[in-house]
Amino acid sequence: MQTHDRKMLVIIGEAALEKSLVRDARSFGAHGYTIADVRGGGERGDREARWEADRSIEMKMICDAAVAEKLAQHVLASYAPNYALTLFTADVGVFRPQKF
Amino acid sequence: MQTHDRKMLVIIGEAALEKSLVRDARSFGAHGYTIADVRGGGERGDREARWEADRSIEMKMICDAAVAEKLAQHVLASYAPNYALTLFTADVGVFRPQKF
Amino acid sequence: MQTHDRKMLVIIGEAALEKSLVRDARSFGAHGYTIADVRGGGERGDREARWEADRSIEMKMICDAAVAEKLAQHVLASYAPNYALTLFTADVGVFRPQKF
Amino acid sequence: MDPVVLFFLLGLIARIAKSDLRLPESLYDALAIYLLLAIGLKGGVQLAQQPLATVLPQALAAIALGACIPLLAFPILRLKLARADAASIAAHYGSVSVVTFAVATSFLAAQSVATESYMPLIVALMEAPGIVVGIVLARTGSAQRIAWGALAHEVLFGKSVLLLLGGLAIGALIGPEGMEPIAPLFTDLFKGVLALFLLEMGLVAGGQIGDLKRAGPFLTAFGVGAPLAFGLLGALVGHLLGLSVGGAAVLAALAASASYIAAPTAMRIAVPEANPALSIGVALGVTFPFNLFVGIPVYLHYARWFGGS
Amino acid sequence: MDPVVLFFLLGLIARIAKSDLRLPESLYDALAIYLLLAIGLKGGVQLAQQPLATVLPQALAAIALGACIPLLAFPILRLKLARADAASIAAHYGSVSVVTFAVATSFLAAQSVATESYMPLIVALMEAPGIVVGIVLARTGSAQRIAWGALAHEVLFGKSVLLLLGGLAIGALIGPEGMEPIAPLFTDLFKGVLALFLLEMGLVAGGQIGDLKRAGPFLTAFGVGAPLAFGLLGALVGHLLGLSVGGAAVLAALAASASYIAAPTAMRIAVPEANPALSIGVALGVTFPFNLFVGIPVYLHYARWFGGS
Amino acid sequence: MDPVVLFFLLGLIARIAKSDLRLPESLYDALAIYLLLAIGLKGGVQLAQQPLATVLPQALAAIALGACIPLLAFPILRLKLARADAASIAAHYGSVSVVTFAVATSFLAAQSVATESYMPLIVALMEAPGIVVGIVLARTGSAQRIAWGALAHEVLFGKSVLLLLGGLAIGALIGPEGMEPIAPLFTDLFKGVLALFLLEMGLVAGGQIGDLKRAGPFLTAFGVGAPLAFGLLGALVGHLLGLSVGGAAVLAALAASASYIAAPTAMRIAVPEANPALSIGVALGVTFPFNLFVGIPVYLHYARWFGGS
Ligand SMILES: Nc1ncnc2c1ncn2[C@@H]1O[C@H](COP(=O)(O)O)[C@@H](O)[C@H]1O
Ligand SMILES: Nc1ncnc2c1ncn2[C@@H]1O[C@H](COP(=O)(O)O)[C@@H](O)[C@H]1O
Ligand SMILES: Nc1ncnc2c1ncn2[C@@H]1O[C@H](COP(=O)(O)O)[C@@H](O)[C@H]1O
Ligand code: NA
Ligand code: NA
Ligand code: NA
Repeated sequence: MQTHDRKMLVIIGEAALEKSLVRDARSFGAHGYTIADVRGGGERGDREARWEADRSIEMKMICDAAVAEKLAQHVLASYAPNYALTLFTADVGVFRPQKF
Repeated sequence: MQTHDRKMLVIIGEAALEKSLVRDARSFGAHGYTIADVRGGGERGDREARWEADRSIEMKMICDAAVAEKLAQHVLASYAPNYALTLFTADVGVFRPQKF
Repeated sequence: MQTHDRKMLVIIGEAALEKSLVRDARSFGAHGYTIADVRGGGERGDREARWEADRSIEMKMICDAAVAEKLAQHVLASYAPNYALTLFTADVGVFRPQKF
Repeated sequence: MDPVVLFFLLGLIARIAKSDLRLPESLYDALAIYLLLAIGLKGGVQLAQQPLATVLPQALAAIALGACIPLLAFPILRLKLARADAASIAAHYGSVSVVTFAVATSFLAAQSVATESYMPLIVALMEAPGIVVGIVLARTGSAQRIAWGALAHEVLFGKSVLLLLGGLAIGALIGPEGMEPIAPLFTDLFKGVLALFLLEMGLVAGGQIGDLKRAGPFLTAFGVGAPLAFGLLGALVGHLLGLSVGGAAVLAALAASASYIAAPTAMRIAVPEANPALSIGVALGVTFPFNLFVGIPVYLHYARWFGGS
Repeated sequence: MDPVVLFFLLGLIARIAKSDLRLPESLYDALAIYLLLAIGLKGGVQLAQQPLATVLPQALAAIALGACIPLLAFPILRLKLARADAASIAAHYGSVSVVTFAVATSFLAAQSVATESYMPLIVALMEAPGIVVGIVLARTGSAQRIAWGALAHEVLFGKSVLLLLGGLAIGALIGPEGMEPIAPLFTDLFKGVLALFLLEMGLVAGGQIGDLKRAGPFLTAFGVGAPLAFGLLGALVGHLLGLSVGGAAVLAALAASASYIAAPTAMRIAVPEANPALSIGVALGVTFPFNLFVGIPVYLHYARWFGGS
Repeated sequence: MDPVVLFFLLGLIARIAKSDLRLPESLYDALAIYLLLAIGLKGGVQLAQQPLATVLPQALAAIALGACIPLLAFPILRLKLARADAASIAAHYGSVSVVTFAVATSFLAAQSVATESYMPLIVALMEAPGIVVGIVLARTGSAQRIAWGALAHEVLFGKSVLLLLGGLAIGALIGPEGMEPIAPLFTDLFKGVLALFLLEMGLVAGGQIGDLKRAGPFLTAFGVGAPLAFGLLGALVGHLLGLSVGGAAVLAALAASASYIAAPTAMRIAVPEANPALSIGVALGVTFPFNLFVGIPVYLHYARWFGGS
């Protein structure tokens, strides 16, 4: 069975961004998204998920390269200056190309 | 240290599938699996994980390409028609080739 | 927008290792890490996350290939003989190369 | 109307108003486990004081009632729906809602209407038969076979039946004195926990409104008509069994209620081609609130009517 | 000092000593939901026995007080901080800490000092105004516009306001008799749950010490001086409104307290360029413990002083 | 046998029958935190009424007892097991099970057998010594060094010791009057929460059966023989210390119990080459249920026997 190339854009950041990120993902044309609760640490210190202000999420979207690129650009410009945030992309293969 | 190429098959879907997916993974020859609780949205609407019927899981298996392919085919055929489900593969490198 | 190649090292293992792994990640030069609570199964049996001794975590670090390699080597040598543990790497692209 | 019902309303409003109020998933699970166990325990303590054999006719009748309801619901639902969807919804109505039972019991207590002590046993017995019949209906005339073994396991060891029966058994074994030290948790807090759980149910039910709109007026009408009809049947059966007015009203409420714990899980596995948005939408979005706000007092009327009082 | 405050100390010690003690996230959420709802319910039951119109002047004054505090705090904070940070911290102090309210109320009860029954309503009303003013301060003279619609929604349907007001409404509707069956959960357990929540707050506050050190002496001094000053203002306003000594002390504690539930969430979205480590560090790491250990008795002194007793 | 033990049985049956019943992880954590804190508080309130110095001999003897047990267990375990495994299992038995303590206490209370008020302090003191000795046993004659600093930290600030000692300290400081407002949570609910926790322990223990089968008959026999022997030792020590019959029975139960909160965590870090399936399998799969169903009454017999009554 053949797989089709897509991009997976992964955004790790403050839980406060969840609503906005979901809205953005939809408006930039991602067909879906998946979110997990995570904890972690980076430039902006440790985020241990002990209480509201300290929670982080990891959001992943599978989409075509163009959508991933535009969404990433928007997220970087809108949130990266002020929020704990990590972004990366990876190449993935999907089986149902029309779905993503 | 050299890494060895393997496939990671990732299945995101309804929590009700967990038992079946674990059974399938074993019977198709995956040596292991990892599951996280997630929420998300896609074609079949938003799944916010507020209660039982609304929960989703993300399951990943690292295996050789043949196992990944057969398992994916089975999952697509058995569950995709009736369940909220996303499948993708990615290339990963492992350090202990005999383990996967 | 251009992405820059990095490695993502993913470590899945017993929750008891969390503190040590975070310490190691820092001392080997990873700029950050993200952890999720997971459950799973492998060589060392099923880990269902029902209580303390039964919990697993998935930790991911984005770093350059050299750091990933050294960290992986250390983790394999220190923990793999005695702990339920899975390690793999994947290629990812980041947008802010100085961050990782 | 019981005061705890206002918590449901608060949850419903919060969800419809898109408030960020969200109960943690594990709290939902914990509250559900508590309620099932507490209902079982309370029933068990009372059962202990009564020879079990005397309950047999009522027990069998309850099982039969649960099995009949889907057979009645199915042909009506088939008018508009595919076989799998009709069968799945029928199964939800054949099974029972434990929270509806709890609210009905507490409503009757507030009205000083006595009920038979073994009603929690009836709840446990009525969980499964409707589900089994629903699955059979879905598979009749289809090539797919029913996994009877897995189904039997699900029915006997599913979370809700296990906790209800387990609680009943423990309650019967420990009796009133054994219950005393654990009563502050399992008895005194019951009503408050029920209120919290209804808050959560309101939040969940509020999320079904969208699905319901898509489902259309037929299903919404069914969600109101079915409890009224099955409640009448339940009250009649209760009357014929010689239950007290309170007992008949509870049986009516059980018959009128639709499951949203055991049935959705079971149907998702056994009849995956049924759309869960339809069954959960009508059970939780229409029938559950209807029973809370309107149905329960009506079922007491039914019971009084048959009871001739 | 209330015994429950020792639980805060235990949590603080555990965190500073790097103990592995950690309360599950969902327990934190569950306890917070419980406390908000329980405070609302208790207030509602008491409100039910009193014509609402008589509370209007106090309600308006409380809203005005909450709105004024950031205006007073902002210029002082601007001496050392960027606009966004000063505005965000000001917003935290304009809003209120529900747990500080609970501890103050319980301290006064232990001292047999009566308070007005409608104080929980005042808490709900004082949550939001300070936050709104803080956001306006942050945006004044800036190109960025305020999303008034989203802000209004946040203010009215944010978790804490919704639970407080929801609890108040339910309490008022069900009255004392309706409250009785749910009192074992929502009244009897209140103090114990508050103790557990303070344990968790200690664990969280202990984690702010590092941020605080980085923030420097100015902010630490503010964290002590602000509650003393705003507490005085609150006591004065309470006196002028004709509140009892207990009521004025509670209003002082509310004015002196800084929000760490509603405000951090709201400011993170509305003023993202403000550094949350500063505002949370001072609110939770300095002012919250200061109020628990020192402030609350001081505010009672204030109130007695104005009250002339 | 205490009624709460039936909840353990229900959990065990559910797991063995592969029921989908599963308590949320965070509920497990929350219940454990509650139990530790509640036991500490209760003990602290009673300690407050007694000069601490009088407890010193018993305290030292309990520490010594905890440290000796692994030394006795180790050579027997070495007959069949590798050094690390033998040492790790020995450490589990040297430490104590807080839930076994709670069930024993409640069993004795039901039998109207009085116990010394400071027993919760003894529990806290007996958590760690056995673990430390077990680690030393594992490392004796090995090249690996013990991280004494980390170990001391773990021992003093580990979750269970911290909550027990913290509860004791708070209880002692607030005394009976301070305890009153938080008693509805920490005292009245204790038995019910213990029942729920036992349900969860049953679910966990049921999962150890497979490991146990692999471990073979030697370890299973050890899991029954060890508590009987160490219980006898505990009762003897209690008698020699001049404890009451109840106190000696509790000390016997503590000696006979095996830790499954503190020890597994500590050993996993300090002696990673030990197989946790063995130690947890025997501690939780054999000794814990054995103590619940058989051991505790036996230890009371022991104590009565020594006590000559
Ligand atoms: N190098 C990294 N690898 C994996 N996750 C990271 C990395 N750096 C940051 N993160 C995650 O992204 C969040 C925000 O990062 P930062 O903005 O660097 O504080 C952190 O809390 C981590 O969860
Ligand atoms: N494009 C996507 N990227 C990431 N996750 C997705 C995507 N589409 C769907 N999902 C996830 O897969 C689940 C089922 O998808 P669907 O069958 O499309 O409703 C959703 O609830 C999401 O968690
Ligand atoms: N092939 C695999 N694919 C994905 N996850 C795995 C795999 N093998 C093991 N794991 C995860 O790694 C943990 C430890 O693996 P093991 O040491 O093989 O028992 C398991 O509990 C799983 O969560
Ligand atoms: Na029904
Ligand atoms: Na304030
Ligand atoms: Na022991």
